[in-house]
Amino acid sequence: MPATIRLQREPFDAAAETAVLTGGRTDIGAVVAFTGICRGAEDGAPIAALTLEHYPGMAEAEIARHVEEAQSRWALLGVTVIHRYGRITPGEPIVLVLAASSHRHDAFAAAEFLMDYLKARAPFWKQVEAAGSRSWVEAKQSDDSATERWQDAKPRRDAAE
Amino acid sequence: MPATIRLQREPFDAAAETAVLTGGRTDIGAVVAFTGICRGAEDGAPIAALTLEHYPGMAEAEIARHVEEAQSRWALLGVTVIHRYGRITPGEPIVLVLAASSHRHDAFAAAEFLMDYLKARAPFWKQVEAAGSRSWVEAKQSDDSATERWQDAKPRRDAAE
Amino acid sequence: MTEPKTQQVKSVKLIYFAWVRERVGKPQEDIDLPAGIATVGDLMAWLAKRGDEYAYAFENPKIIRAAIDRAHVRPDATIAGAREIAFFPPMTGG
Amino acid sequence: MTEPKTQQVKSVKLIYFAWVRERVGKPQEDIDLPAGIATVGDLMAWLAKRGDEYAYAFENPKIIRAAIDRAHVRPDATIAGAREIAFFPPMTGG
Repeated sequence: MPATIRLQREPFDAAAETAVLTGGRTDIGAVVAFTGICRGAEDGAPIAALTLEHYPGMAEAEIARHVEEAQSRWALLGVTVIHRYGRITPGEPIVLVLAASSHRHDAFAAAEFLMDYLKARAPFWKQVEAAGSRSWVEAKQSDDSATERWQDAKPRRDAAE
Repeated sequence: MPATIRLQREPFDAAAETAVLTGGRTDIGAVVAFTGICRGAEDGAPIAALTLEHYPGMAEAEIARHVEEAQSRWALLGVTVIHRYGRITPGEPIVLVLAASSHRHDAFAAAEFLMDYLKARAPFWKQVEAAGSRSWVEAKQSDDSATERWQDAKPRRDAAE
Repeated sequence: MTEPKTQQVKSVKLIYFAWVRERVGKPQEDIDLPAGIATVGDLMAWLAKRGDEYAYAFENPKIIRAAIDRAHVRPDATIAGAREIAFFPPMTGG
Repeated sequence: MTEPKTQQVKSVKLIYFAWVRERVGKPQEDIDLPAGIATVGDLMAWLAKRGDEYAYAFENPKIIRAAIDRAHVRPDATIAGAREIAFFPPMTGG
């Protein structure tokens, strides 16, 4: 199953990535695309930008591990994960997850699983730039909880298609 | 909250629709885009095309009702639903659901809820054209089950953000 | 003292979709509802007796869905006041 | 008959990210691991005694995450055989 994993400074083109994933194929019935976008405020205070730091080598490996996990849990026909690093201003995209399947439930579940894991396990750190000062974004307990819910969940392949 | 609901014969441009939904805004942190695509085979047998019939007037009203339901359940910042009718060949898109929110869980839940309802409740009927013959697609019990799971679910706004 | 009952002839638009439409042989029609037809289920039973094409379309009313004035209803829904009643197979959109 | 123990000096690469990197004041360094440091937790306790910047970085080891050779590990993970050990705050990607 084709999987594209990329870390890059540059913005990405979700439509072009979707075309790469689905082009020339007639077995895909469902594509879920998640785009994470830099918001203009963090906890109510306006921000100028986010700077994303990452652990080169480990970030790719962690994402690849979770893509394989998703492939083993759901009947996927294609996965793309693109995560940006560097300085990103409000309104710009940060992360793209595409999951393609014959049927919608597998595509939805895989995309949400991958996003939950990216949030809690992929080695990226966000620094907020606001009014001339910089501060690190604190991890949310809710992101850990979101990850935990997948650990006991039985594979959804058995669920309604 | 802006909602776009459209029924049309023509293909749609998911990227352009996403740009309309998010353009110039910095409050949106997550966009989930679901695209349903015409597959080249139905139950293992190759098909030439699908023809979608719909109930004009009722289809729009049913979709609008469920968009309102989604808006009341989750903190959405924008919703788009586009459903095609007429003749659609394998590889072509059939349906697009976009859900935008500050946070990913609301966007994922709303998009999946809307797709489950479109499958089971929106008045569309698919006819398969294969090897010169035509037949109507039978509804799947699993699509009714997928809809039922939302009926007892408590609103996810209370869940981890 | 009983008043003579006036015959209530009520006209309603029927619409058919997918294989219900194909079997009936027309997409829609206006009919005069006879007395004694109270529910959607009654209407399907009455329609089934109107001819072979209707008998075929409504031979298994349990699998036919209905809408009154563009909202889904169950077979026991009353049709009083309805202007448009639609019959169709289970939906297969999305 | 006991053999004399040879001193095992093992070099390992340490990498720091986000505010751990800022507090330590460098992105990475190679260190010679002293004897008696068996786990990631031991290593953090030892690092915290290397100077004010390390004491600051590791003042609350419970909130610091670690990876050995690019895989997440818990504080009780053994560091035997590690070539690269990274310390960082909880992740905030996605």
